[in-house]
Amino acid sequence: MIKKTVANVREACEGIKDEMTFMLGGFGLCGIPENIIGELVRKNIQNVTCISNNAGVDDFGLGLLLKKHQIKKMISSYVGENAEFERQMLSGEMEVELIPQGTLAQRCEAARSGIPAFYTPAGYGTEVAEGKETREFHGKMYVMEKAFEADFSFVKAWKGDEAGNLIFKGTARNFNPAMCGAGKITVAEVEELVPVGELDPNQIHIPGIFIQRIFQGEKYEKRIEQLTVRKRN
Amino acid sequence: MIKKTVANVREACEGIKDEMTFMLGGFGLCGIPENIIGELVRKNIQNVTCISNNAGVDDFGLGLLLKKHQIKKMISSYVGENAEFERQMLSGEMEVELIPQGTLAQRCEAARSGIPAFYTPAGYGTEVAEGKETREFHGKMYVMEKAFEADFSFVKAWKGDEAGNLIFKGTARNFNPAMCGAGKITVAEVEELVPVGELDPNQIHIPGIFIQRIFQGEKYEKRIEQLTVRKRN
Amino acid sequence: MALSKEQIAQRIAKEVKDGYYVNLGIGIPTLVANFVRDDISVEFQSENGILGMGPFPFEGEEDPDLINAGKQTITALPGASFFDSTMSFGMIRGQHVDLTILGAMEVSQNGDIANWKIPGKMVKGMGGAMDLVASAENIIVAMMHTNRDGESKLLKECSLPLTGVKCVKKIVTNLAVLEIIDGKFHLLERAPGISVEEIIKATEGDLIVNGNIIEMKF
Amino acid sequence: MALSKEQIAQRIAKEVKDGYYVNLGIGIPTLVANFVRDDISVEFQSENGILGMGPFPFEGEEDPDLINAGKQTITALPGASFFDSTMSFGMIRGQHVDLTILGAMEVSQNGDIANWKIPGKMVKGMGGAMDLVASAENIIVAMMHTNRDGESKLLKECSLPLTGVKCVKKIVTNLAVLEIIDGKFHLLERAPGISVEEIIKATEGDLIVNGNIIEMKF
Repeated sequence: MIKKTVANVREACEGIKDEMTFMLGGFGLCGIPENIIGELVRKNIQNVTCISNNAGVDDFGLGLLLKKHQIKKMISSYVGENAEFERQMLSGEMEVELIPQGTLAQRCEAARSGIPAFYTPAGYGTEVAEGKETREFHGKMYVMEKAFEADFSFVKAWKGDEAGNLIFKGTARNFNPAMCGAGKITVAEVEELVPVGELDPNQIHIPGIFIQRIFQGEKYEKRIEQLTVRKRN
Repeated sequence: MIKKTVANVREACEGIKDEMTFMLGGFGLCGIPENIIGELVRKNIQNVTCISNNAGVDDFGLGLLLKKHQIKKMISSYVGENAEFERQMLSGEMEVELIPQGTLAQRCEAARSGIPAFYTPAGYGTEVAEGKETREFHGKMYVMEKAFEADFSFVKAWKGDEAGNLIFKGTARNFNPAMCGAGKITVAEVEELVPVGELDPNQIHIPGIFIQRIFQGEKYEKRIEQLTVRKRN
Repeated sequence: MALSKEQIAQRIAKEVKDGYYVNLGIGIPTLVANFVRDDISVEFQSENGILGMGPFPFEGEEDPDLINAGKQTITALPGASFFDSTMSFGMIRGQHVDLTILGAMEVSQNGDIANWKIPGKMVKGMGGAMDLVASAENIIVAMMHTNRDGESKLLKECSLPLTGVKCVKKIVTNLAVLEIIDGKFHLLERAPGISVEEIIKATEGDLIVNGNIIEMKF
Repeated sequence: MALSKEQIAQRIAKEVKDGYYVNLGIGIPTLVANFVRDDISVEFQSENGILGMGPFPFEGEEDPDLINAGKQTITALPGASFFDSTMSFGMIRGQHVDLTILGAMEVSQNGDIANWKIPGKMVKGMGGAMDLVASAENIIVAMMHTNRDGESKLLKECSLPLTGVKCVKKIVTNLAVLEIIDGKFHLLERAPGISVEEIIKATEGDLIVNGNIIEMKF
């Protein structure tokens, strides 16, 4: 068994530098690598490009990096719910590339899987397809999309073991699996790090081969963005 | 919940016809849809095209269809271990298209996922790439491969529920997940069909949306192709 | 009287058939779930990674790891499954989802839709909408017939950046139910008390009115 | 004396480094697992869908649902994981597997390899070999230096249908260890008791011999 454990978030983030490109898992605030984001803020890394479906909220998630103007460019599918983001984007302080959500996921998985490019119908005939090759298959038009290139993938899982094997929970899974192995180095933070042998090999969502460093996060706030409930009658 | 259960293998295979294209899961004899194959033999469907990594052995798996000359064309990556197969292929009685194993898997998953084509390095510079488009990305050459088209996907899982959700076991998983949803109709046979709610939604390998019909196989021989053991000392 | 948002949702719910997997967009589409007949089997997919989405949780039972694509806390019904974004959009692009219901800022008579960007003003992003409209065979748009200034949102051509081209099949607005056939809007039903003339006036695109247009009943 | 198959495997095992994920082909490569130092951490991947492959099961403990790519019954070590063929070849194409060891019928001096077909005679198929050789950065070929008729299998150009082009980096045969650099074979080591002249004679392709060639020790 090849051990992937590191002591803490500082060790996990060794080697990150200004101007790098990061992939970050999560959908809204669900399943985001909270502890790693905290470390990126603390280290005050500058001019980074972030590939992440969303950009957090003003005071949580990637919003924390935004507030400190650490982000040069965002590649996302949806950036609502963040006033500071909209301000920096509309003023031109930050570059933003908006792409379809399925394309975002597939470009991550393609990077992980050695597929340099693929065709998708998403965005054909829209500004998303401008400057991209398009092509007909079976009478329908498609856009050629390329695998992402990133220096680090930062993901968050529910449980993990020392071999780097990961299990996600509920809809906190989202973009995290596709990003595992998609960056040059993948760092996983988990809520619970268990000894090797405790996870059922049948139930592992992401095998440890895709993970270079793993650690148990110090704490998880897991903030809820839109609390919606039913009354008991 | 949308119910996918059918009573038995006969009902599960309704609508299959001569000249159709089938995808069949399994690697060697591991994880093959045994009961469905039995039904294909019984119904004596003729001139079918089979997309399957292997072709069984002389008296089990797809070998049973071969023996009855039901197969017009095989699309596979490896067809050793089957003397009758080699005979029909070399004599020209059966058409055979051999393709790289990873390409086989990805062409299934592409069909499931609405990706009409993708690029892979596998087979570049070999006869597999003849007549196919090739292209350079980042200084390396790739071959464009297209999604398969099939009438039926036949897969075998370990457990399944009435909603069509599937869980596979060990290396019997192999090509089965990629084929789910890749044919126009996907039929799953399972060793154990459980009531809805019994499977942990976090551990489902293939969601029921990809499955049109599911049934519990009458019996499973699960033959071992190469028994290799250690002596206890 | 023009339909309320709930009534638009209620009308769209009639299009949901037994055995359908349905993806509901944010806003009015989300409300459709409340009106689907309970004698048919339907499963809701949310593109962030759940099939078999249930109602909102009871107070105190919310789980931060269980949300829908609108980031709302939800529940999972028996038979539900979780999956990653890649598989989720595989379902969508691969046309395994039977019906997509989403909102729009503009729709054109050839089925183009715009709902993700107002240049220089509002840029929230397309989320999963571009994948959904480019892939789904069966798309229903839920929208207001006109904007706040009374201008039609059913146009000859969209003025805003497109989300997808030639993809919308059916539209349910606060005034009418319309179908798009051969590059024209076709009026199918009108809201209670709304005249065909009012609908013609509120529609900038070419509108075909054939025979007697039935009035919706609630 | 020329190396036995076990010795070829033993020599290749020295190339396996701490922290490597390794894919072993059928035949001699499978034997490599038996010779890897036990003070380093190595995981074996089998492309049918397991990482963390262990030794053969004890008699009576074999599981038909647990085999390797050679269809042999195996075991899974603690920390193992199972996955489907798509993910497995994602690992391979995405270069997450550090070392690939496989057999060959022919290798050419520019690194081409042929190992899947003898036209009109033997057509078993390429299995996962084309994906492996097209993707891996680090490929070692285990093979006999000559065929049964004594003809060299290390050629200027392959005569059989190719499995991959310009991909082989290192070759361990029953006679020698060779590296391919700039379109030529380079002799690195010779089998015990085998002379450089014998290796030159058994090699049809261009062979560079630089300085003193060390003799392998076992």
